[in-house]
Amino acid sequence: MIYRETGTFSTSYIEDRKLFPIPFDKWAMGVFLLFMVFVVPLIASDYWLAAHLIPILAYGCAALGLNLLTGMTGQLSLGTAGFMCFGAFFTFNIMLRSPEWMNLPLAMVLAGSVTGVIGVIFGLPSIRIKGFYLLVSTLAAQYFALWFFRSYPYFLNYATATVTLPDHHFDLFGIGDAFGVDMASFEAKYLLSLGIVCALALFAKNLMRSSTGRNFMAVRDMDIAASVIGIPVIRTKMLAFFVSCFYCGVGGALFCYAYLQVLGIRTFEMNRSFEILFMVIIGGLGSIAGSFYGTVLVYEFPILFSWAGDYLLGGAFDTAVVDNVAKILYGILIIALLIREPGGLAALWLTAKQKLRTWPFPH
Amino acid sequence: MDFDWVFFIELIVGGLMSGVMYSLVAIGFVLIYKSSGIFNFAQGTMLLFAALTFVKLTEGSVNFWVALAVTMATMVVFGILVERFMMRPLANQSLLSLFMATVGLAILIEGMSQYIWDSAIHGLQLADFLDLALLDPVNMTVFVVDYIDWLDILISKFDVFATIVAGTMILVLAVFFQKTRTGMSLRAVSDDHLAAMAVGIPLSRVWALVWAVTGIIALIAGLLWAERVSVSFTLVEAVLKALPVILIGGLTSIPGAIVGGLIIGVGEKMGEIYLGDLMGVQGIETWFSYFIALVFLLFKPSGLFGLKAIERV
Amino acid sequence: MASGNSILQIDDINLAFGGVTALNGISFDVAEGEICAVIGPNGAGKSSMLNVINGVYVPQSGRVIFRGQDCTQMRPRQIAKLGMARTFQNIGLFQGMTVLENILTGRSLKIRSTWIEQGLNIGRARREEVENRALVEEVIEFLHLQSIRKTPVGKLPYGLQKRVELARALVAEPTLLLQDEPMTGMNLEEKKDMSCFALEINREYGTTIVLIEHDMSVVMDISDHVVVLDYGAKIGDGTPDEVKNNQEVIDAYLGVTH
Amino acid sequence: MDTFLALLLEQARKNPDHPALRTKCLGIWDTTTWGQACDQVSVLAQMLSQQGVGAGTPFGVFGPNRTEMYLTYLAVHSLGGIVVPIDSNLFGEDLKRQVHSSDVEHILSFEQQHVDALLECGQTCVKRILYINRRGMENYAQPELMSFPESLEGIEASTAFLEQMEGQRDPGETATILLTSGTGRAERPVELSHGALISTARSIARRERITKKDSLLAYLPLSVSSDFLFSFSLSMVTGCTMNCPESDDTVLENMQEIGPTILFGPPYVYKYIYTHASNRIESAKTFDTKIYKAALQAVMTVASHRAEGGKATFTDWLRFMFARATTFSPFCNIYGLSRLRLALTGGDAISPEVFNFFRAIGIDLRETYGQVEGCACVTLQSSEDWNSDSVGQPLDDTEVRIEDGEIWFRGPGQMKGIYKNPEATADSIKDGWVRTHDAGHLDDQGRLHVHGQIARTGKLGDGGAFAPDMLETLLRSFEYIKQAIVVGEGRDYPVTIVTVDGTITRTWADRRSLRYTGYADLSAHASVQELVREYIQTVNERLAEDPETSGMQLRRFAVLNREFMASAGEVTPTRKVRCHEVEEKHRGLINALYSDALEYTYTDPVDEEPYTVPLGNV
Repeated sequence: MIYRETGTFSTSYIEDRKLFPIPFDKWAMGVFLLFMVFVVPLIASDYWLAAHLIPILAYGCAALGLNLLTGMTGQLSLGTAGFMCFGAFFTFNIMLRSPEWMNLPLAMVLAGSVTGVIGVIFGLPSIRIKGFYLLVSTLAAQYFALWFFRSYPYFLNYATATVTLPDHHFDLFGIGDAFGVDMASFEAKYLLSLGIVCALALFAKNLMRSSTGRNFMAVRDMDIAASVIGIPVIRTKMLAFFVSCFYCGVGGALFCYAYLQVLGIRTFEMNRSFEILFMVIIGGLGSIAGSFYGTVLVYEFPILFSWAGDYLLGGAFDTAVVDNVAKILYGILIIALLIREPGGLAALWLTAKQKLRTWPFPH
Repeated sequence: MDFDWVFFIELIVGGLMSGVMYSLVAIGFVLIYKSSGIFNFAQGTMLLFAALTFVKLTEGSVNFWVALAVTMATMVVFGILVERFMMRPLANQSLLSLFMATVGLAILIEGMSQYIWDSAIHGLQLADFLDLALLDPVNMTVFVVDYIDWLDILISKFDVFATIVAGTMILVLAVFFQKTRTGMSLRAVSDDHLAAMAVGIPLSRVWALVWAVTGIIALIAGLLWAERVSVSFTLVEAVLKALPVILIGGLTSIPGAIVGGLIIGVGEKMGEIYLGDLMGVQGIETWFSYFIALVFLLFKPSGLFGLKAIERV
Repeated sequence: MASGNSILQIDDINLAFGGVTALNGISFDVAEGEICAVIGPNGAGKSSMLNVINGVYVPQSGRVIFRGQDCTQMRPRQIAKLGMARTFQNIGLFQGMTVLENILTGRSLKIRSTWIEQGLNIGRARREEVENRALVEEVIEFLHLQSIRKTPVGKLPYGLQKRVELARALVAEPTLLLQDEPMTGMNLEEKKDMSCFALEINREYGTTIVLIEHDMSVVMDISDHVVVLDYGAKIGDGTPDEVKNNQEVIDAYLGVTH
Repeated sequence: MDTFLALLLEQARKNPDHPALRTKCLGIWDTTTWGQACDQVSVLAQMLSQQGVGAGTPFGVFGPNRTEMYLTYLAVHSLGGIVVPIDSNLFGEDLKRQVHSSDVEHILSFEQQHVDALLECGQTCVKRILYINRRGMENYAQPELMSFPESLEGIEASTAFLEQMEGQRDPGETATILLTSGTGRAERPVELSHGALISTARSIARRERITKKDSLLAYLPLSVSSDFLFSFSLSMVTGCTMNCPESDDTVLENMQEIGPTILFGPPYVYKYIYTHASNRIESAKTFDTKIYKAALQAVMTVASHRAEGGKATFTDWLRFMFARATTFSPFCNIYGLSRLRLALTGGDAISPEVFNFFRAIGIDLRETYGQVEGCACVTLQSSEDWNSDSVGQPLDDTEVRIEDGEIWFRGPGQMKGIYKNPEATADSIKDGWVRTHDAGHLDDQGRLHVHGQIARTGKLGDGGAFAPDMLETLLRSFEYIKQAIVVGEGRDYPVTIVTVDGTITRTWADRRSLRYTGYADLSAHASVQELVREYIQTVNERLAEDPETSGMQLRRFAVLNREFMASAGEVTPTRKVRCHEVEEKHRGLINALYSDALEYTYTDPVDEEPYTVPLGNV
């Protein structure tokens, strides 16, 4: 009864290309966004913003990036954290070394673009190398990034290990002073991240429903056929790398600026790449919304689990045990999910929705 | 300055040795990839698991051989379980999701091994066992670093030992593949699952077998690695190290794995010392091996020994 | 309606995989606006021939001349740019997409807007999407695909998938259309439809069609010109009737099939 | 002034920006407002008058339901011409007959297929063929051919032209010539005037308060009188929107998109939805099926209460509301019935099961009785009437009377006569009353009950009563039986030929994992025979209850190797079985049924294939 589709028809191709063909979806999305923008900052405590919402947004951005590359274009990557690293460091350096008028979003875009270019460089081998062989290239990116910033302390402003990010970096065109708002407050950071992530998600969505997106998927599904019908396979791959790494870069920047508030190399170790890979797998390869579902689950799962552990067993176990059990369940979850539904959470959600739409009928 | 030849040769030998270590890990990969086209990411954690199990057993003052036997048994059981609960249900799914599954498996094992045993770092005095187990009769400790006069270089006997082990293992496997019936069917499976099933090869059994064998290899590799880098999470990284090795070798060939191992081993050392000096930075070896691999792959996209597929449309 | 001047010249093509010879000195011409059928028993090298023509394989020797240009060494994409489209023997559709999306990919050569415009969904990008959609819809109507527009291609029966693939080739507005066994695995009715489509396309858009068919009977009545291959060699070339009465063909080809 | 032209101008004046027509074309609903419609019609009209279409010219319209087609109706009307809609699937002799029967000179066809069909007819009275779709028409040189779009080039829209034309129009003019469905008797071309159609449409609109806000789906073949009335005339009178589906195989889909508020469908449409739904449910998980069954139970109980005029208990009522909210409102959504406020059926008897089902799930389904002779609608059921056996009261100013069992009617909606056939006209219009050739009776509330065609209601050999139509309706109400004819006139006992519903029987068979190659094979399958036999037995039991009907029990049956087909002339465009055709075609089979043979082998004229039809005893 929720999905009332009767009487929804389009009288032009523009209309037929709407983001949300079913009115209900449109309303749901609208309400959700309004809630996120206006209600959440008011009701959410700093803890919630700082420890849940902001990191989820940051991760989500990177996950989306990886999904564009692996899910949409079928190019496997283990270098996500590496690219995030580039993004974060460049943003910091741009903010640090550029004049007053420079501001964070712009810096992120610039840094993201640079990261994108680096991504393209590491993506070049994909011209000749296919499938798992490509892992080597992305891994190279991962380790190269870490090594690079470790060996050139210049980029860390000659700090040891980490630098704390100064608050004045957050000020946008002096809005802060003008209205006496604390732009470094969690609310501000949250809204900033939300804005950026929403914009990027929308961009990705548009991209995927236009010819570029179709080219991505074509290359993923059958690259010979793609080249035969005149899709520039190489360019498409490179573009995928660029866009993906742009997103990862921005994600990295958000991760440091909005979430950790410190910049350091150890943030972007190999296992971060895996974390994000899981987010994408669990969320659903090839689904934009899925990237975020996955992020929420993967990020919240250990927290919930340890919380449940403490709550139920009154801290009977030490954290190490809980972590390990979490890991075990986690591994099982992934395998189970792949067996039950290779499409991930996104696919599960779609089947559920389909069920709603066709109820009382099976199909 | 004049070129230090001895040092150079030592470097090469050392490189070769670590190459052997890599190939030890790599073989496990190749085995599974050959038989089921799966890129088994869990290899590293399997190493860890095996080594850890063994260590804890021996720490529990179990006799060396018993411990070894028990661990082997464990790995076999493990292999069977994996086949039953992971491979079979995933039988006809995309290679990507199979790969993902192994990644999941990796976490599972990691968590498990650290849950069952603890996550502390263990040193493994394999040496002691080896001494009293097999080398006392000859009365010498493995770890005496020997001086080979005709080459006048220093060389670690343990590396030699490792090399021997690796060599024998490769031989065994080669024989296994070429001669035994199971081995043959295994190769058949790798070539074409459906066809193999059609001629009545029990796919599931073959896979179970492969995973079991891989488990055993993991054990051996694990022990040898553990000797150099203590038994801890770093073992998992060994896999990532082995990655370029396999890829150079070309995923499907065991000799490939060996050659790849040697190339990377040597290349890394060379890069570290000479290129490092050139650039005036340390630690390039963290990524240098991948670059070597890349260079090779750019010229031979499916590895040195990998089979080139003709694209039929 | 075959006019004299030839649009495609195959000149002494030799192709081998490793030691195995797939094509052995094949040469034939395809006249502008004709329907040319390349027939032959399985393993006669028909598909290889097609792959050579549109650049998937590069022959060891010989030349392929399309609209006066030597495209032997060109990549498939460049050849597609010259106005050649094709369908595949075992369907080359993008399984992850819907019918509509699949057909739209056929337009990608004509896209002018940049990815940024598309991402922002502004101006040119928006316009192009609409234009292409309109054009695609024409073809959808032509091939009667209205009822399956939004179904994922994976869910479709074989016959329909073939039709979708044809649609995808058509929206590229090719001057030469290659069809690789368009009718295999179809029932008689579907085969009839398929050959009707071939004829209509040829008449409507004046598209030259080179189609490969394993089963001789189907193509004989729709093609103006038949080339017969066997074991990588050309054993017959001419009008359907000539070929039908060519003794060698009867022995080699019919001998094999019956 | 009651002419369609007048109505058009009025609509264009009153609500120029309200959508008049929508056609799904190239994937989107291409919409025409009343204003645009008016302009386009003026253009068309000028073009047609140049072509020599004038007052009284019969103008053929041959193609699918599309905006252009309906606009052409209006253009022809504005010139005083006569619209002759032709079923888009006609070809060969049938087409020729129709063209000749109302000597069409100009014809608007849609695409190549139609043009070919016309040309194949060889020498006809057609002087000019317009075609809309240019595709494939390049190499046609015939002089009579002309491209519709090209012919319109350079003509200015002028409402003035239409207004001037309006002056010359008169409600008495013939608006259209429609063929009678030809069940029972041979088809005859019936002349209907503007006045008749409009007043009929008006009185329906008045009764059901139909406004311009409504929207309806025009999916029945143009040649069907109910399309002319319930789609075209109704929207002209009320200004509501008429929607034309994209193609025959997307009707359901398009219906969901549009969500019409008013729908006319012959019984087969409702039966289709009914069986289709139950079929889909069958394939669901047992749990879901249970829920559905329960919900159905809930609504049905209340429905039956209503039918008997009783009151439902409160709990029943609660369960009823719940079931509707949770199960049947989604159900309606899936079949695009959510916005439906008036569902009409007619042209044939609808089986009680189907009728009750739709009433129960909250669709206001009404039966109508009508004939081409009476603009397709003479009586209309009221929504209080929960019983499917009556077809309701006559429309305003329309009277119905029964003369020795036959139904006669008189009113503003009656026909002008049979085209160019005074005798036939005289025969069917006696001192102002039109005969229907149908038997029936009026009940105390003045509701009409139809028994079937006079020609078919007769006596069995033993002189017992025999009402084949009633029997057929009973048989058809079994979801597996798609069509049925019963013969027995003057024989000792009635027998029947039935056809089973392909899709649903297949699923049934697959669930029982029966092995069969195709429809023919399946229909001859022992267990299908058993299925049908069992049902016929239940029918017989029902008949046995009433001494009136106990004599009509069926003794033997045959399940035909294929469904009755329009292309074989066995069913009308609205899928009503043409009994006499079928009886002629299957004479041999019927005789076999009256012998004691257990099977009958013959060569089916449709595909020249030999088939063996098993003959069952009940």
